[in-house]
Amino acid sequence: MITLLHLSLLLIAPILFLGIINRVKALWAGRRGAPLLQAAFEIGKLLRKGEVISKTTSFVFRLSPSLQIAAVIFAALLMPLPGRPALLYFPGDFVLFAYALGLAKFMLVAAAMDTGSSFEGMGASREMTFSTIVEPAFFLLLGSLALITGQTSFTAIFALLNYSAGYSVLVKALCSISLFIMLLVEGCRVPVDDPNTHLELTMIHEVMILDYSGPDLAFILYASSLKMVLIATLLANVLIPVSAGVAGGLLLFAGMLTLTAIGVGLVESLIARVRMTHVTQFIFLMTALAVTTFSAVIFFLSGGF
Amino acid sequence: MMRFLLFAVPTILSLLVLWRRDRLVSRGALLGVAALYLAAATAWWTGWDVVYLEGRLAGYFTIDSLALWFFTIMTLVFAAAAVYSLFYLREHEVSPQREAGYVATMLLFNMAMTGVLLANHLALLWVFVEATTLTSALLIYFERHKSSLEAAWKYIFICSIGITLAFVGIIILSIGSKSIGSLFFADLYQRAGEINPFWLKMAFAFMLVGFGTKIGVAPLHAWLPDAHSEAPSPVSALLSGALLNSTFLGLLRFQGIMVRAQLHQFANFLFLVVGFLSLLISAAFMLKIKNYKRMLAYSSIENMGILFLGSACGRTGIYAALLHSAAHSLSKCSLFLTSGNILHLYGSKRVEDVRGLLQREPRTGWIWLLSFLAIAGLPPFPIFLSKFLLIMAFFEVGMGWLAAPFLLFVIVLFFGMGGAVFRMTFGIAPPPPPERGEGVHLVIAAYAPQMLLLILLLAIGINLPAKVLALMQSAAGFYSK
Amino acid sequence: MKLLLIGTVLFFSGGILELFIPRKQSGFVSAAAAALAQFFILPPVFQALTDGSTMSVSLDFSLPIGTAFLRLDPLAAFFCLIISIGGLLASIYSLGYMKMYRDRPYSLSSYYFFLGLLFTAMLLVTVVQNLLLFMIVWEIMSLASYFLVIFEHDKEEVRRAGLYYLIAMQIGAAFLLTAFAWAATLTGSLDFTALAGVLSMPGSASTIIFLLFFAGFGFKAGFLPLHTWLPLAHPAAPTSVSAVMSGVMIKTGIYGILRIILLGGIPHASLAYVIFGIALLTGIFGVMNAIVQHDLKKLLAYHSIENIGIIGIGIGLGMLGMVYRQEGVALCGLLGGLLHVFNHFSFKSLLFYGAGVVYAKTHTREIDKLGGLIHSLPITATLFLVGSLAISGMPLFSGFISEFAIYTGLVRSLAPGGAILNIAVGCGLAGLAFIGVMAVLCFTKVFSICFLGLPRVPHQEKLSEGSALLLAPMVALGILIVCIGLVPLLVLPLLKNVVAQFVPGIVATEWEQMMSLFRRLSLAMAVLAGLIIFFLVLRRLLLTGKPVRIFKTWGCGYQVESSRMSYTASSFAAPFVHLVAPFVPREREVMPPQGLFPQEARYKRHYADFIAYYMIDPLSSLLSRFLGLFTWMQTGRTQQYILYGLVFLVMLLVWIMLMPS
Amino acid sequence: MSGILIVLFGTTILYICAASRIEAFVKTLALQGLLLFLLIMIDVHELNWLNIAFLSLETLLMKAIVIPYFLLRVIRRNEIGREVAPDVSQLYPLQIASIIFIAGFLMAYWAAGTGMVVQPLYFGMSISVMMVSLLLIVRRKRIITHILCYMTLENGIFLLSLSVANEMPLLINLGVLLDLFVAIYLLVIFFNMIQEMYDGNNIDVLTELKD
Repeated sequence: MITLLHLSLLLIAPILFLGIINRVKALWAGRRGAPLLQAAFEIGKLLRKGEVISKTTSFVFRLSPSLQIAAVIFAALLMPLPGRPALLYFPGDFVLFAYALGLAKFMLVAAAMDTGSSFEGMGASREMTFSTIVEPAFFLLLGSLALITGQTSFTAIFALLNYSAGYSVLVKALCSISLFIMLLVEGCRVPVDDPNTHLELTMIHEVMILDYSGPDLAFILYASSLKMVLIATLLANVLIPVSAGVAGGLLLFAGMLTLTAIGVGLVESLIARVRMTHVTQFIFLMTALAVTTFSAVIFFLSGGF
Repeated sequence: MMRFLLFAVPTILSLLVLWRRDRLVSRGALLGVAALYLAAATAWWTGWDVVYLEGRLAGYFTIDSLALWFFTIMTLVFAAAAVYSLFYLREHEVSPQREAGYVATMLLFNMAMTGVLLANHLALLWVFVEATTLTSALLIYFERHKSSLEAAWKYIFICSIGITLAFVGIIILSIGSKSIGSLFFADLYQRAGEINPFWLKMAFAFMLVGFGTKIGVAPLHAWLPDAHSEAPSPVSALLSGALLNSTFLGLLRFQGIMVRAQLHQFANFLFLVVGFLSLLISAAFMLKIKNYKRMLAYSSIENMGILFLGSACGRTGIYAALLHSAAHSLSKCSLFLTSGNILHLYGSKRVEDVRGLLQREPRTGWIWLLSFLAIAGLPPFPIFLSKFLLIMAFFEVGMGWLAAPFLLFVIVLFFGMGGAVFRMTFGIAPPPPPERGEGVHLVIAAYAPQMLLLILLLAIGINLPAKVLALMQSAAGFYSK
Repeated sequence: MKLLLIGTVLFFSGGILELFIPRKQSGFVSAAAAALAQFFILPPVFQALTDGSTMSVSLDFSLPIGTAFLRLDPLAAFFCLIISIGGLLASIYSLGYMKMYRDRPYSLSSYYFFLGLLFTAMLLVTVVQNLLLFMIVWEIMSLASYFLVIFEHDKEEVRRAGLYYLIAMQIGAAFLLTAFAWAATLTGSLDFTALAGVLSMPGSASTIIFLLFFAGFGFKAGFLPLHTWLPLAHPAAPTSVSAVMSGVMIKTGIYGILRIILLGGIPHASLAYVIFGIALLTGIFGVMNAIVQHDLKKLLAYHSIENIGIIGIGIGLGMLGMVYRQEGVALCGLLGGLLHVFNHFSFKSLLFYGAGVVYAKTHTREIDKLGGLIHSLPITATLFLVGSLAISGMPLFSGFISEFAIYTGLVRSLAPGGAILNIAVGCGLAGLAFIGVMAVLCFTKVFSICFLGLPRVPHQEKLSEGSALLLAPMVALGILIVCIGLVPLLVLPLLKNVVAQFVPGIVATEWEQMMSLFRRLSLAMAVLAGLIIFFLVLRRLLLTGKPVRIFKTWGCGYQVESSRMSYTASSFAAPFVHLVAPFVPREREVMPPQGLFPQEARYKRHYADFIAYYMIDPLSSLLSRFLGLFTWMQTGRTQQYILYGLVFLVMLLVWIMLMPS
Repeated sequence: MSGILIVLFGTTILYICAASRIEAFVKTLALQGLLLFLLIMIDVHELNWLNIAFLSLETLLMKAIVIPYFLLRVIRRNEIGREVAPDVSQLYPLQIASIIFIAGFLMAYWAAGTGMVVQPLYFGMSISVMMVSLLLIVRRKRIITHILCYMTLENGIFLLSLSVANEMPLLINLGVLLDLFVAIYLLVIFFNMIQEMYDGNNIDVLTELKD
């Protein structure tokens, strides 16, 4: 029962997450904005449609969306909620988490290149370049968490994280900031990318899926927003104390997701998109934070304070 | 008796050959002497109990295990060269008169080398070394080019001066050893303690310079590339495979005196210096080599250097040096003979004129390649073993760091020589030069000797027969005081 | 053990027989011999792997070799397994691949001869336990591979690459020779068992010897900075040979390092860190250079360097575990390293074979001249995709399993205290992630540019798929990769005894824990696979009865679609290369347009190897300049020659005079 | 008495350094032969008459008469007049030679200190004569001169060998004979082959082979 709740929470979240972000942006811009479930309507519509497929493409193009959504949902299975173990956990599962997302990315890029369009190639190469910076930082973050807690699986790490010593406040702060940056990068939001730009030259994620339509597009839309939700969930896991208990935990979790969504929306409304050449610096910010976190942890553990 | 034959038969036969001037006689004599020497070697191998006969040296010529070792090498090389000479003489349409001269000189040269090996009297050894110079000079000049004359002149002039200095060394030694009053190695070894060390050092210095010139180690090597590259290929094989070794034996015997006089530190130091100098020089020239016969000559310098290094590093070193001398002579002989084939096929000694040997004449190509691998010390060829033993010897005498420069030079040489050999062997062959039509074919005499030598090398390299081992060990025994 | 030797001899005799077989039928005999050899080699190998027994036989050589022991312990058996299977696949693939050389002036018989010789030598390398004999077979292995590399010997660059390779091998052998000779003088014995005593000696000698060994074997394996021969030799060799060299042969270097560790343990704790660090750098360096390459085989060669780095990370981690007495960590590290040895063999061979098919069909290795091949070579493309996913460590494929094991080890070794260790492990985590994601970048690039999109060169659309002989080995490898990826427990038990040799203290529980972890993992894999299938079915259901139109790619307003406009490999890699520019020295040749009506203009750019560019080349030119200082000597003037002697003599005399007697 | 002769012998080589005419060189060689003969007569006692006869034959007959005579004839026939090196001044060799001589004397007396069994003068002088003649070979350009220098080198060695002539005459005879043989051999090669193959007999023609 509770497991079902857990799963459904994670699976519904993406819809609302998008909704909230857009709503926040609309409000900030002084419009009323689309209903919260707008994403659901769109996806439903797409699922009912047929497809247009480029003639240069191969089976890779057709396979890719299903693989992406499968991989991301699989990653979701590895994700614990505050006070709730993940549906599937074992030592080192975060490696699998990261690599499952990597698989999704591999298929996304391959499909984009399959169309032979130069714009999609552009987006693909940028996507890959950025993730070369994000990935090590992510592993360093989880490494430092594992180092504090002495645990090696998401569930255990987050279960213990909040019992450990006072410095974990600092660690948590650093972690959550860099996770938020990661959210922006992986979700292709401002300031890295602008999901509703119309100039292909500056697009990253959107340009890669230009040739998709129908169910495939639906899969991709859902997968990408679920990916954001997963990172947001990590954020929540870092911040929310376990002591809240199961029900409280879940409530706090929902609140936390909403807050993150609002944050994203605010960032999109307040900050301008960075120039493509400066994006890497922005992402390096996350790497720097991760390194700081790790070295701080080591410093503390070897009898710092 | 046999020793007597070894000297008498070549002399008589050479006279006969010069008198008759008939192809058949000459070639018969050549092969006959080769057969005789092989017979002698086998007889000694089988009959003799190979022990180091230090005590029993008697008469002016004796065969101890050290001598037997080098004698065997010389015999093999000579036999190979003799067989190859048949091909050489045939292909160069040599007149019967000159052929007779060639054979006669060859026989005398061989006899002289035998004298160097078997002599156990210092002065006698010296006389025979001089004799080898005089006879081999004629052979170097055999082809009657300007260049061969130049090579012969440099060879004979420089080497004669060297030999003369060696004579000074002998005199100084006899000054220092007046109390002994004999130049028999036996006496010198037994009463080495009585020799005045100062004079002994002096004598050694002169000996080193004198014989070193003949052995062709740096910095006394300068004549060697010319002589070895200008001589007819079988002669080059003899010079490089047999002559260098036999002179080296003389120096080795002299070092025996140094060891017994407790002066081996001094001798070893000089040997190391000379050895590394040779490696350095040959490496320097090997990197920009243009002429493949000169390339072989430089590699001889290198290997002589290795012999010196070995004989400077105690028993294991000597052991390595002996093995190396045999391996080097056989492989180098095969290389020089094969270079004769290549010269015949392409009509040029320049490396860049030779291409696609494997394609043009696979047999020659493979022999050339394998002999190179043999000289470069790749397993399973024996030079690999000797190099390993040498490095062990370095470590045994507590100078392991010497392995670093040694291996460095060895690899540089491998690079230089390998580059040349591979570009000659592989690739697509150019059309044969017009003056020699398509009809270039090699008779069996042109590659059978090399093949046999290579098989022999493989046999040694994979599994040294116990007998050979015993001989080497007893030969190395001269070093222990 | 006798069986194994029989199998070894079979490989060789197959090669020998090939020498007497006409050109048209060449190859079948050696393939048959290889197939037959499996029956002799695999049983003892599996026996050794399963019950951890050690078989040995002694051969009596005369001195200086003396008695030589041939031992087949689990470690040797593991590598024998790879070599033997690799041999079979290679000889089958060669059958199909060498067809294209039939009418060219190359000697196929000698090719097969040296192939057989190579495999014989490699098998012997793993079992020989005598210093000198080991060196002999080791050198024979290098030599045989050299002759295979210069198969197309009429090309200048091939010959140069071959010589470079041979020299590199000689330098490596020189290190080993020195180490062996030193050890032999210290112990007076040539048997491997004597090494244990040497390496466990107190004092610096043991450390130096260990480092000598590492350098010697590192040359073969291709660790930084000894790797420079790999990117030269692999493109030069025929693809079937490159596959063998990078899939199988460089692993003998890994074997050597493992053997030394097994024999002598780790003389000094810092060595573990040294190897760990070098391996990390090797991995990052390899993949970083792979990304900038345009030559398909050169790129794969750099990926071999990367994977050697990953293997090295595993081994280094194992060494750390051994040093700090953490059995679990050592277990994970060694397990990951060994498994990655096997995986790299499988997917790298697969990738090279795929590249071989591409080369055989298109006769080019330039990635930017390929494109859209997936339509003409569907099977090859699919298998290449499998290989790419595996080498990028994507879940569901074998590469992930070994990297997962290493990750687990890294995370487990994180422990409070021991700041140095933690820092090292942190670098390891970040570095391994970096390597992994760069590999993804590189292989999305390779696969997409070569096989997807539009053909860049005319008439690449109508190519015929490779022959069955070419595809069979690839299919086999592909199946192997997926099986290991889904059910790692198929192979892991085979590794138990190998690891147990290194960590005798590995208690059953540790191993059981590990296995249960992998059981969970394969369960997860099953879930993932299930999800994928579910969504594929879902998609099909959704699309049934719906219109699916085939139309041209959305050109963002441009109506002409041409391959000239689509992204190239260079442009795909450009943003990343911009990030790492200082580490990839680039060499340009520019020919700007000239005159009022420029006839032609050219711009060519290629990336040099950092190490070769800044380290190897300067050193070698320095050496040759030093040696050049002596080449004035041979002037041809007799007098000068005599002067040398005179000076030498005078110096000697003066020295003797001044020497205190 | 013998000391004077030895010094005289030394001065001859100094003269050779200075002389530039081949004929003068040859005549000096003859003089050296004579001096060596006298030295034997004076110094060598405890030899049987056979050895004495043999040694004197070599020195007096060969070194002092036959070879010089033969040489002079050939030289006159082929008009080999001067040493061809007008650019090379004869000063330096002379100075260097004298320095070598001083070194030789010093060596002799220093060695005398080490209680050795040979007359020091023999040793020092012969060593210096050897060095000087090697030096001359390096300096001079004509092949014929090289051969002549080689013969002076032999004379120097002969001088040294006289110091042990009493102990091992056989060795001495052997050495001298062989050296003479080599000298003649060289001369033959020179006059028969080099002369006819190369027009000039300057050593510089023999520098084709090089790297």
